[in-house]
Amino acid sequence: MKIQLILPLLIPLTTAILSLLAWNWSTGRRAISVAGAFLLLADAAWLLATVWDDGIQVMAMGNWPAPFGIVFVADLFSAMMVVIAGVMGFAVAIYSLVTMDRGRESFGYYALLHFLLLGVCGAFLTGDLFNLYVWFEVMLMASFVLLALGGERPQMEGAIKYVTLNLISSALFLAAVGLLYGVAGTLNMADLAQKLRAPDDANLVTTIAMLFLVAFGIKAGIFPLFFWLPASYHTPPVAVSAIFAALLTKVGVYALIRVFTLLFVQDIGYTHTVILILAGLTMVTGVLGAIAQNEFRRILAFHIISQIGYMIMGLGIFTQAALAGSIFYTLHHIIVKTNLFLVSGVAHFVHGTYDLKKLGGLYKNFPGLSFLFLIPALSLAGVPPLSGFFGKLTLAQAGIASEQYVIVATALAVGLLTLFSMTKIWLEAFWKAPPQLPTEACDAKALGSRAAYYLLLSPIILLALLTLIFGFAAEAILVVSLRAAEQLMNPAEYIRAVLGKTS
Amino acid sequence: MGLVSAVLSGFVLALIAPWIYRIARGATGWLLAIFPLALFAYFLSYIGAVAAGDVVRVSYPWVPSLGINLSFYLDGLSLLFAFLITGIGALVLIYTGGYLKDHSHLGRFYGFILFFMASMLGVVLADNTMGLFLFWELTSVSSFLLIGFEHEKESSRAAALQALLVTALGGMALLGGFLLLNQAVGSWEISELVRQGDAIRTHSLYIPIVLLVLAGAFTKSAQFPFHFWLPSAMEAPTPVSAYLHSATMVKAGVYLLARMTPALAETALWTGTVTAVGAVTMVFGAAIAFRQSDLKLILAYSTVSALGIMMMLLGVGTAGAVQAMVVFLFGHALYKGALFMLAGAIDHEAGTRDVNRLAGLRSAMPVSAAAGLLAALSMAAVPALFGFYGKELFYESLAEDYLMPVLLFASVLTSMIFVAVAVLAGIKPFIGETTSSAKQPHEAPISLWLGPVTLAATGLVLGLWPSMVDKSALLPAIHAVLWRPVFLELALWHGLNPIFLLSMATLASGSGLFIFRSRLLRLFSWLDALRDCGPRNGYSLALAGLNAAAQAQTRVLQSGYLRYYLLIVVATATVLSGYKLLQDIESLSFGRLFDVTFYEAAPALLILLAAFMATRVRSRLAAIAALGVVGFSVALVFVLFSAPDLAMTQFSIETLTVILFVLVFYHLPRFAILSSAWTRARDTFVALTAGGLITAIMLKASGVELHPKISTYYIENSVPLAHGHNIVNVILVEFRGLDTLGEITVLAIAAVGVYALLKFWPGKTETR
Amino acid sequence: METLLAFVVGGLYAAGLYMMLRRSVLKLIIGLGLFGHAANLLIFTMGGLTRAQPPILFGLPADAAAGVADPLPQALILTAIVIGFGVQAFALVLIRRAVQAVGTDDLDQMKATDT
Amino acid sequence: MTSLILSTATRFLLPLFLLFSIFILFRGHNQPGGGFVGGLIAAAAFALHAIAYDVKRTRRLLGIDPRNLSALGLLVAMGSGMISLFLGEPFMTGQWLTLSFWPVGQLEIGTPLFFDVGVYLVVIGITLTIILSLAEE
Repeated sequence: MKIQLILPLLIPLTTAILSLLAWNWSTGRRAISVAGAFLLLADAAWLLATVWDDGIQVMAMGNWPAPFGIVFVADLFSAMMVVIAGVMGFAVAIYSLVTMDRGRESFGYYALLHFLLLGVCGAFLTGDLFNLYVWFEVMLMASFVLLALGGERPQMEGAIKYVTLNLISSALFLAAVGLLYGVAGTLNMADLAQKLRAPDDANLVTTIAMLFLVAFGIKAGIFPLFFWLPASYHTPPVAVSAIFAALLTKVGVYALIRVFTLLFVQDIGYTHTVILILAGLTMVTGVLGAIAQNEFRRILAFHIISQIGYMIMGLGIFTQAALAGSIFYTLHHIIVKTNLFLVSGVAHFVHGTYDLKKLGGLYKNFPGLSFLFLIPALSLAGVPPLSGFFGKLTLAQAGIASEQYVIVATALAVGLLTLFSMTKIWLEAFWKAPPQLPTEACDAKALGSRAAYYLLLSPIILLALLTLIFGFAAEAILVVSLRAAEQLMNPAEYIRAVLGKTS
Repeated sequence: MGLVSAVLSGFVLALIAPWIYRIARGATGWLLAIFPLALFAYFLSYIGAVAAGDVVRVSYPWVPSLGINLSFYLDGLSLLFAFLITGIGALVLIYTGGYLKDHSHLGRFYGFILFFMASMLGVVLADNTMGLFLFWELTSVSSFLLIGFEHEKESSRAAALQALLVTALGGMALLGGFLLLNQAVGSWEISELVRQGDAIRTHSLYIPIVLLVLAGAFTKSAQFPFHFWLPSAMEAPTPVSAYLHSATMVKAGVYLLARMTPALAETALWTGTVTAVGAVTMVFGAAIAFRQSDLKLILAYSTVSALGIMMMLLGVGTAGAVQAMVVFLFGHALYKGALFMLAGAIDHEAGTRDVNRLAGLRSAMPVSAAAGLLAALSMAAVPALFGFYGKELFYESLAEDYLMPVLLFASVLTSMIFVAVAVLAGIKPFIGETTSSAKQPHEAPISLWLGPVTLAATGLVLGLWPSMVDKSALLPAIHAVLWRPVFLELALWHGLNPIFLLSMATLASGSGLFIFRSRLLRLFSWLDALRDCGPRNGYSLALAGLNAAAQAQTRVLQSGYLRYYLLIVVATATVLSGYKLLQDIESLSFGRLFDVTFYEAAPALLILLAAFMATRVRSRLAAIAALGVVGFSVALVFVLFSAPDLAMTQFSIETLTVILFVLVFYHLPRFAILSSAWTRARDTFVALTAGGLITAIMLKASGVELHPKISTYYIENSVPLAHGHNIVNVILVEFRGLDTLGEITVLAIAAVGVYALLKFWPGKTETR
Repeated sequence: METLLAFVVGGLYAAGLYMMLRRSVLKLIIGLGLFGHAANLLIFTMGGLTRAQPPILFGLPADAAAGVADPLPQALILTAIVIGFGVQAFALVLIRRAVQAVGTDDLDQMKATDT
Repeated sequence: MTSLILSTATRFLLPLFLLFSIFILFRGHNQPGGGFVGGLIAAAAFALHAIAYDVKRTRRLLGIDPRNLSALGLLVAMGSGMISLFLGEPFMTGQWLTLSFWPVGQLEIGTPLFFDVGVYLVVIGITLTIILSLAEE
């Protein structure tokens, strides 16, 4: 029994409960939050190392054997995702110390942050389809509250769309689980994989698979299901935007990859082609949406959509290399996009706005921050040797090897457009002279002390470093991604780990 | 290892350059110049070996999973470029110290320019296409940062963006080309690709490969119609123009095509495209250069033209043409670098770059005047200066093939203009009567004239003794492109052959062009009307079109209307899964429709009725009540079909929900009918289709049971293993206890949310 | 009965969807409620219907145990109901706040956050 | 909103409701019932109290902030599952203790019961949080 497999659940849950109980003790809450986030990260790294060394890890909850009880399964893909969730949780927990206002802190912000991490980690680790639904709901509920916390009007309007569309997704998910249970009589994913491998009625299974595609597609923010994202991501405080950008859509991507490698491979001529087409459309519509924006955070929000296209692209191509590209890309994107949101938050802190028209002068006044922005921005655009380049390269190479030239061309062209909108931010917010000199209140002094400024920068530096590592040491990440993709492409290992005997 | 550190150490130095500047201040340029000079000496140590035909190749695995190595390759071509990069680089660093003296961002500038230098070295030394691409993109990025160096100027930012977008467009194409090359031959290594030339040329991907690689080269080397970014890039400080935008970076495209010649050239596609594009660029650039009056723009367009010449020669691709290309390239780097630096020095001293206003600076700036004279004569290809040889070989190579009279004619025309432009940019500012200017000009400080003087003097010395370089530095470069032994001996005097006569005629008529320049310009002033339909406008239009398309798309998709979002989402789900279901719709099972008693059917029908009512009623209380009826009827169904726990929970939850609904919505107005009849009809249709789909799937699925359900396990083990008789409860707290843990977590979060929403909002100042 | 319930579920989805496509935010949440019921009934139906044999073994002879209703869908629905309740409670209060903040329950007035 | 009949009735009903809720909670393992329904009943009792008197008095009667109650419930539920971890068994493995009350019979006490108690507490906590804060609006 490997305790590190269950700790990604227990640590955030305990942290969240303790933060709730400490509603009257501000310092305590902050300390608990940072400590909890750090422990989660440490445990996630431990888990990844274990999976790398000893293969897929399984824990049967309550000691009830699969498929009857709920199992937690950590293969390399899920372990990597948990690690990245830990990194993000840690970065945002620190960032929140400086940026979060007192009101939100005392109304449960830290508890919600860790509830969110709980849902995310649960979703990554569970090996049971209905249990996945439950963790989705935990994550969603936490995100609903985080989004609405503060009760400002834009938050309310954004939250209504966010909540509604995500509830539609949940309803579809639930219905699809019900249908699948009716057909296959089980909920354990490994068991389902076995039973759906050669179904008598592939069309029915594919029909249900499409419901899953839409349900997870809404969460992942793919075309044409992404509307909730641009409507809401720019409304809450930036730390919330950042953790949303880091993890929410990625859970959808994770679920898509999981079910469309493990469960629904009966009719890849239909399912994965649909996915590939949607991937291309997602890239294009997302990046065009970003080009149309004139606000720092809105540009970033639309770019999430565009980038989701890349993550799905590998799934659509459906080869080991392509999936490895998807995994690599997902990890890279989480780091980079979160970092960009964090930078936008600093810009907001300094100038009190996200509007590119009103921003300016950051390059002159904050050179360090400017270069810290350039790293993730150029990485997002795929400039070598940063992480994004290797992600795109892996995907493009896999696409060409499968002779999917159209999607590869699209991916490369969208990279160019991404560069365009990143330079737009750079030109406006960083290079341009500020429309008016920052008032005393909005000046760097607004950050409180120098120490606070550096504390604010520290997660940005951490993530920028990770971006560099993902670039320069791309091999290490790729090797793990390739191995993870191999596990996904050959589910036998997964099934054996969960169900014991082989099929 | 030497090559690797030669490239990478530049990046390290770039990182610490701002700090060096903080300490060394005014001496920084001199200090930093030691670095490229050391590299220059380092490369010099290879010259013998390379001339003897050796190549140096080092390779370290970098991303072996993708087959990407950090591999570098030094042959004659790389070496020639390395000399230019490090040699001119040293001069530019010194020049920068004078030109941008006391600029507040000078430290960053040094960093950027060193960053560029290292990237450019990487481009010419890389043996791996991905390595080449990596450095290629880094030169674009550093060029972006340098063009936009005066970043508070709108025009600088626009120029930087333009240069970046155009070169990145090419970069994207180039990446595509390299990917296809790898697909075709299975290697990223250039040294391998050039060996596989025949396989590539016959591969089915050859045409896209060539077009993509050419697109990369043409954008980088400012070929028509992508040339426009280069003149715009003159927004950059002059050291940048001299270094990146004339001597080195813009030659990267030429370098690339030269490098890829053994792999890709010698097909009609290649020859035709490269020659044609080069020739058009050559004439076009020269013609526009002639019309300019800004010193830097004159030089920029003449650079475009010169790049066109090099491209055209590569396209022609004969031994003579390649010889001419290499010699011309070398000569061009010398004189154009000098002229650019001089332009900066003149601007610095006289306060203007307008050639019409500049005159008579020779007495104030004698050293610069001498350098200007030498550089201009070299550009005009006057014998005894190095520029002369490039031109001679250029004419010769075109003349040796009598099928190219058009090209030769165009070349002579271009060369004439070169003469005129050379005089205009390098000589005219120094001669004639001093004009009154805002500033009293002085000789520039040594840092500003050292560069041009060195380059111009080199042009003179090598012009007199070309044997110093022809076999040692130029011939190996030619060999690297041609892959076959050729002979090169540059001599000042070839005898009175037709080519020499043509050169002299060019000089004479070019001087004429200079003398009659203003009259000619007036004569052709009607051409100004064409200015607004060039590729630059294509760029603006494309950008505007992109923005407009983006706006339009976003307005349509991200409309803000939640109901449209819902419609799209539901329609997507319906279409995607309905498509598959329709493929065997006949197998729906209606079998158990009549297997129903009245008291079972009653709650079912009640549900339908209440749901229908909910959509019809106009009072909110009635709607809530209808929802409640649905809930209670569902509970009844649970009762009827053996689910007492469910029924109990459903009853209590439903009660609670209705109470909450009433509490929350007590004060809301009646529903108004807000949508038109058409909208309602459409929504009804969509809703019924989606509902029908779910029904159809259920009907189909209820006829299918592929596997026995796993529930028997729970029924059998509930009592003995889990100590409970209520199996549902046992599942909830034991078999699937984790679900329940998640479930109560959701509840707890919901409570936090409700509490926060009720107690904490902008209207409410009280916290906690 | 399964067939009948299939139509009931489809009808519930249709009604819920129609409600959500209206402009009133209150109708939206009623629609969501109908969706929740529909999903629960769907799972219930798909699990197979059993009459008058609840999965409670208390005092049941051993041989009768095999015929009891499938307890697993019931457990799933129970979880779903409770989660749905939590979500709905939150959504209700959210909508109340939104209506207060915007001053109307018309969803078309709540599109300032999109472009 | 204070009606004498209601408040008097509540005074008797409240303990009855609570007892009944606990009965439902513990019977859940064998009969319809369980932590969830039990918690709802208990919450209903306090809600009734709030209607009969006022929210402030109910909060005082509770003695503990309902938000803390739900957090505690979560802690209990999670903790009951963690016991097995310390014994080297997977999370939430049921640990059973058979207590013999001779001659009355045996009582089986297991961690799942504590889990259900956690559910019970959470449900009381959240229901009261929602209802009481809505009532305070």
